Amino acid sequence: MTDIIASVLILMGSIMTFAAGVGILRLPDLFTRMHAATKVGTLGSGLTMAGAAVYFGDPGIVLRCILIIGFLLLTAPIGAHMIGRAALSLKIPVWKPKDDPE
Amino acid sequence: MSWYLTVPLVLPFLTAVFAFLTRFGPAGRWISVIGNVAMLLAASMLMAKVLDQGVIAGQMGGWAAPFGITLVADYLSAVMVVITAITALAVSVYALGDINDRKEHLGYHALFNVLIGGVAGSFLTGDLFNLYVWFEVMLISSFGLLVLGGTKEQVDGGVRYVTLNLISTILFLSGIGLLYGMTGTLNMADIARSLPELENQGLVTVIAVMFMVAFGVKAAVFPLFFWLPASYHTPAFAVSAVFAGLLTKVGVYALIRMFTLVFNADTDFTHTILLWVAALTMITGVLGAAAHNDIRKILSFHIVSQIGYMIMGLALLTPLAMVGAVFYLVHHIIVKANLLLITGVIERTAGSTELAKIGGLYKTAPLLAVLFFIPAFSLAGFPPLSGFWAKYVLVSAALEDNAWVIAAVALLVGLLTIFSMTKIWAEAFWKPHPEGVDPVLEAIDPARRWAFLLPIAALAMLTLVIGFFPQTFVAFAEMAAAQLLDPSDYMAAVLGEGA
Amino acid sequence: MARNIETSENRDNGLIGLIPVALSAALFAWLITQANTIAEGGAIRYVWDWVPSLGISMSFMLDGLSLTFALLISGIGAMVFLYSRTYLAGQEHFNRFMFFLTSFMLAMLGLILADNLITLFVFWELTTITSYLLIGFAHATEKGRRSALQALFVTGAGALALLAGFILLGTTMGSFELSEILANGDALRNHELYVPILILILAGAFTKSAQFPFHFWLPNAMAAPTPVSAFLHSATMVKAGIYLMARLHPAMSGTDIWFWTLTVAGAFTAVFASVLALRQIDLKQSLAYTTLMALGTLTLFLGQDSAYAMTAFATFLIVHSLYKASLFLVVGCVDYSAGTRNADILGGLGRIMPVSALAAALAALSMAGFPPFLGFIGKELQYAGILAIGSQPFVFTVALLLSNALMFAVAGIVALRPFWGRREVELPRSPKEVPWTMLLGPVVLACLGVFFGIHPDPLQFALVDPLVASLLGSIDEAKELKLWAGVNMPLILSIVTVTLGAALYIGHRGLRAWLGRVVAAAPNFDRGWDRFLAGLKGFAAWQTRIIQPGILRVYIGVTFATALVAIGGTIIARNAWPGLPDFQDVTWPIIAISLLISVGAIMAALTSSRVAAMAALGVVGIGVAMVFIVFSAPDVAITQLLVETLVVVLVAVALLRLPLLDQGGRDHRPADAVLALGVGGVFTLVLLAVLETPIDLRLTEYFEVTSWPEAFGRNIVNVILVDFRALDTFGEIAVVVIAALSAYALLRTTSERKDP
Amino acid sequence: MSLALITLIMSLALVFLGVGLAVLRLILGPTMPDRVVALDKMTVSIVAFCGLAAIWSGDVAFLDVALVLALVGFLATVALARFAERAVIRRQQAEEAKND
Amino acid sequence: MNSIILRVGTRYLAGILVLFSLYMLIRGHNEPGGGFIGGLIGSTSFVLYAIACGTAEARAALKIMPQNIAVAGLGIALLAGIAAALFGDALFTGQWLFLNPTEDSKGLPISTVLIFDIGVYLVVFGSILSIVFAMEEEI
Amino acid sequence: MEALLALTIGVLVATAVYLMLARNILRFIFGLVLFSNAANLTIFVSGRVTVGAPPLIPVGADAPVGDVANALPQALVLTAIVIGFGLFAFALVLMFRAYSSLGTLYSDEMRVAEPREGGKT
Repeated sequence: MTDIIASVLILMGSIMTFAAGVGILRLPDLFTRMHAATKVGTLGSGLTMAGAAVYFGDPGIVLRCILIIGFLLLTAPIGAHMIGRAALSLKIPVWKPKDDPE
Repeated sequence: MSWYLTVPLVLPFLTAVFAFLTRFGPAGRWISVIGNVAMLLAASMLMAKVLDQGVIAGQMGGWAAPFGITLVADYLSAVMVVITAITALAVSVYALGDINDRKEHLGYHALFNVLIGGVAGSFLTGDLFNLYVWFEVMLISSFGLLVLGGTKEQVDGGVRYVTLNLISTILFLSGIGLLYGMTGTLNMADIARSLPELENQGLVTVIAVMFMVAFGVKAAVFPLFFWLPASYHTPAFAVSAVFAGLLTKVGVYALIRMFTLVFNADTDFTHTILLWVAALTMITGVLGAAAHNDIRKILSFHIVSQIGYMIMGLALLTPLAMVGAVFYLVHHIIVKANLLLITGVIERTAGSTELAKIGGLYKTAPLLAVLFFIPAFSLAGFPPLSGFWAKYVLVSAALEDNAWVIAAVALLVGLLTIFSMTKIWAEAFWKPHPEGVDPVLEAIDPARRWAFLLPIAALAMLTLVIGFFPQTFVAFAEMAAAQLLDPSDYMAAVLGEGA
Repeated sequence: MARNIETSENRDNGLIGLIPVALSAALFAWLITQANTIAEGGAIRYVWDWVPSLGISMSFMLDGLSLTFALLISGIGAMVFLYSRTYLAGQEHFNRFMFFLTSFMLAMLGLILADNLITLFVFWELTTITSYLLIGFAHATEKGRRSALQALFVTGAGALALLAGFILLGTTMGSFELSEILANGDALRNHELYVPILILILAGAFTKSAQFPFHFWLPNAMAAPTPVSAFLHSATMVKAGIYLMARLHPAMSGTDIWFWTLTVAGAFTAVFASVLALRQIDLKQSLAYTTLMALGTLTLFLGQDSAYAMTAFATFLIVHSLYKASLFLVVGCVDYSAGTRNADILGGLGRIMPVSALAAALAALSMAGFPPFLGFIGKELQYAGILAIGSQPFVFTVALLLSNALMFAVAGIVALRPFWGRREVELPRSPKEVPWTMLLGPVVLACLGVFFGIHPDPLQFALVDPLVASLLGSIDEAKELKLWAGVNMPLILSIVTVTLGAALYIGHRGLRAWLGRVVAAAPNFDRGWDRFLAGLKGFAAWQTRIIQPGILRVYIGVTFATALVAIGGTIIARNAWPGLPDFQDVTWPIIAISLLISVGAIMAALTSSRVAAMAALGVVGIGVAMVFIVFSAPDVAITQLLVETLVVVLVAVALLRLPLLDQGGRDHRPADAVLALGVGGVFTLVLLAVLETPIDLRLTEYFEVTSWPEAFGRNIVNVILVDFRALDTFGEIAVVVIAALSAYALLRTTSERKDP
Repeated sequence: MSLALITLIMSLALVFLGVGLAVLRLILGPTMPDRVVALDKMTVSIVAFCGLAAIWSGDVAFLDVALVLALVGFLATVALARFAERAVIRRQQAEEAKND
Repeated sequence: MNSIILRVGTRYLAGILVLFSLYMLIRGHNEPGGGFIGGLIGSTSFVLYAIACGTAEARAALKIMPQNIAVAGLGIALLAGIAAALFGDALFTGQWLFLNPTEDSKGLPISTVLIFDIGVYLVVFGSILSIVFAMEEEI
Repeated sequence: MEALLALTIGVLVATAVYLMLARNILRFIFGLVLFSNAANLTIFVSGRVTVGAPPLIPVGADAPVGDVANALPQALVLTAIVIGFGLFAFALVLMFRAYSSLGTLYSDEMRVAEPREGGKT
């Protein structure tokens, strides 16, 4: 039973990770891509970790997985926030691709 | 027993730690001097022990070889450690005058002593990866010392020095990895034991050549020496003295160690390459010296040239040639370090190291003239100074081995060495000062003067002693050479009698 | 010699100046006491094991040959020291000068007394160094420095050849002891290495003794003060080469190559030098060239092995030393007193300086070879010797005749012109007779020439016989020295010499002008030296520009190219190719990771955006970390990721102050790509080959079984780090600390900001 | 082949594909923050990868890698983002200085 | 850096990172971790702090000059190695003391090896911070 | 497995060398990072690789259970990574300093330590 739950969680997580990849490639501008990367990506990794926690079932490991998810949730927004600020100050326009400021 | 080996290695690091933590007071520099005195004592005790017992090995952490790290001292290692301690002491005394407070606050003494520790570690270790680590210790502290002061020249020289040395380091590291992949061990004696059992001996030669390139950069041989003349003239004099004396010699030591102990199978191939390298190194180095007109640049190129002599000894691989290589190694460290120390005094009295801008030292600073004369003519190989014996032994080894070309090259390079030493002598000492000043030693603050002159005089004295009474040293070099050519004692001491 | 006579007059340098005089006089006296022993065929040896490991001992031997030289050196030395004390009174660095001169004399004595090749060489080089310092006495002038360097370089070059010759000789003969080598001459002459040894040793001897074509340094070395010239260039240093040839004569002579080399070189030098001697205006230069002539003559005789030739050699050696030292000193007196040495200006000094004039006359007569001077005996023997030559005696006789005649003329110029005749031009200084300390030397030496001319017996007994004996092996070989041997061929030749010489003297001014034109057209060795030096420097500068161009990318390129050629070449030479790699066990995640790494690396290499490069490095770092994860190295993976993060942080900080990549111009060349691919390929080849060998895991197995029971740790990697290989880790943290300190120091030294 | 294994392989493939797509974005750019985002996404994906590796090998040691990465990985993003932001300010300052 | 989100986040994260680094240090002998990893993680906490609040504040929070921490760490590591001399062993021979040994476990281990690892931690921590701080102050 | 990694290492080395040969010393730094990674991987691969079995000893056992990865190269690589980081940090600072005091990142424009003939710097 746990195996199935774990498998589902892992698969979901992986699909999310993949979706994040698709998003980051396909979405038209930085801000949307950012969302795909941070939100979906974090969710994907988090789900995978949850799957791992279920798979192992050992309390110590579960704790570890919870910590991982917690840390991801704590740090990912900060990273996203910083990228957003940078994009803002770079005056990257919404929806319109622009030349590399480099 | 193992503490005889450990103390000379550990002391510089302890000294570095304490000197760094007290760097804002006057205590730091004295800790450095005292630490180096102690190191000399420890090195001497190690030497006595080695003379008494032959090769001694100590298993660090109490783990038997080849599992732990083994420190080994045979004659060559022991003498190198002693020479390192002597040089370190001389330079640390010199630094009392040469290094200003600013550099001390930035950690000069820590950098210097760690450098010495790295050098001592390289000489003492019997483990290949450990050798890499000590090389790195040495390298990184030399980086720091080279650019300490941060002038444009230093930074530019530093870029050259750092880039090229990093390349060699990484080659060395990869080589270690590959050797480990072939033998499964890192202990040099153990590698030496297992290499002949390998099927693919051609591959062993390939790895050997890889090490040759890596160490070749460190030792500054042709055509890998660029970093040396590009950077050695830039740092403080105390620093360039210790660089000139010790750093490249560690590369030479590593070459000697690896190509006698480990890669001693395909000598027809490897040592022929070394012989060519030696000849070209000698010639290009000495011509470079002839082309320059700055004392430090001249001396830098001479380092290259003289490395060639040591490699020549190694390349010939006869007992006498090895005697020559060992003798040259020891002689050259003392003399070259001393010459650069003197250059510092020249700069302080006459105002520059560029020959065109200075002069008149012979007239008004006779003591300095004498002190320069001894190492300079020793370097040029005039008898009965130490350099003569070094060159004599090497040339006779070459002639005995019917290696006419290399013997001729060695002699010719000796002649050109005379040429550039007399160039310095004639320009800096004989020629009147272009601005009409009479440079005098008294111009240096009397409190610092003795700090400059004492180590110079001591090293010059050592040169004279080696020159006039070479027997002890030659006999010692013979024992060292015999040990190098027959590593069975070394291997037995490291791996235990059964191995 | 521009000295101020007013300040230097009547000032000598206290008692210190007398120490060398006393020393050399004492040595001379001691040597005299030994003369009897030597004359009876004995020899004195002293041996001290210097470097027994190399078979080198500090051994000395006093026999006929060395005794003669030793007496000349110490005797003339004493005179010269006494002379210098006055001559150089008040000079700057007088004490240094005397020290060098004394050292030189001792070195010279060591050289001729040495009984070991290496000992001999050591002293040989000591004379080179001390003479360098002596010639460079006038070091304030460019010319003085040039002459000193020239002398050092030429003799130094010869010395190195000599060293090689000695080493070969010693190893061939199995001993460096001269007495043993000399006893085995036949073995040497028949050895296959005889010719190389001979060439090398003669190279040393010829340079030291200024034989053609190495002669040019000697006249320049006259830049030294006159006492130095008198000492170095009459009796001592230049004779070192002669001594060496004489010393090795018993072991090496008797072959064709020996004969022809020495005879031809000697004869040519003699004629060549005496022609040039006539050309000189400076008295000292004239003497220098006559010294060359004498050296040539001595060499010529050493080429033979007849008893006549040897006796002639011995006699001429002594004669020459006596009169040449005397003449040099007299020239010094003239210079000291009149302030010039120009032969064209000087004249009529005889009345003012009668004693000098007398000494000059005596010495010059000896030099010219008039009876009853010793010079006459010498010349008679010379002709006797030359007539005894086995082949082509006529050519050599003519050569000798010519040079002797020229010598006669030069003797006239040096001894007559300054003292007799009229002075035509005002002298720089009003001359007067020099103090007795300066006169003693020339007078005594000149008088000895007369004394021995009239009474040759003591000379014969004490010096000539033993000398010839040490050359030929028997005490009875030497021919008798006598003034009158009846009318014979040598006498006739002597008369011809005198006639020709007188003619040359009378016509010497015209001759000189003509010679000037000839010489100007001939190749000039002295200018050749300048060209050689310029060429050497130019070549050095050229090669250094090529090899050390100061461009970092060249250095890096050469370093990599060397690695490529060396390693790749060895693979080919030693046939260390790997077999075809086996990709069967490869799984797709590994392929994916490899692709990731490769893509990241290639992107880093090709991008021209800094951030893209940085991100690409991040990709590589992550990819490598994934390798570590897949292949079960969690510790390493964590470290890799952390380090990667910090790398990015640091680079991101640093880039804020750094410019964009590729500001103008392409950064890479196609050759770079070739080299890069080559190095990468070689790396792969070697690694593949290494991976084919089976690995020995005994270290790891040991760690696995001892990690917990003995080192109390379950993480084997960490146990290795902190316990099994703690010393590595210690060194590693030292690297980290020092990297931090260095970086900090580097950032702070040029910064205006203070330490926080 | 068990269900768990199949899911695992599939998951692994998906994660790799995700990473690959992020790399593509990294190469394509075009702006600096785009690349930073891609790198950030990769870092986060490695956390998932570690989790999968842990399950694959049954060894929890890989979770430690994930733990560290989850905690520290964003630092690179922060540093790069700050760089992007400051670089703009610097360039503006430089231009202003030039115009003055 | 005037970002409130970053600063607030840092306030929590820095503490967590330091604690976590110590945890990694202590458990390093038995599970992934150890002085290097601990030191690296520990240093990131202050790097983050410096990025968020500036180096001046980070230095103030650290109180000791990072170079001194690094060098002291080197000294501690070395002393841990030399301590073996007191027991007559070779350099870096681990000396173990087990507190409260019981039947099934050897007890709480206190060892020179741990002290050595602490030295490593301090070295890595101090070194990285001294470089990063100095670099930060340059721009 | 190892063979593929060997190829990857080859790519890393090639790109590293290519970067190091550039005139811009910042590229050298990037190359240095790649080269270090290549060397680390070389050591790692030389010790042969094992999938999915970290060298840890489970609680209760005296030695690792089953075949585990070779621990020694891992320790070496860890050491090498940290050393490499130290060197990298210093090199970066040096390049940084070189730019701020010499005003260029192009190595052939740095002519202070080895000035051109004629003294132009």
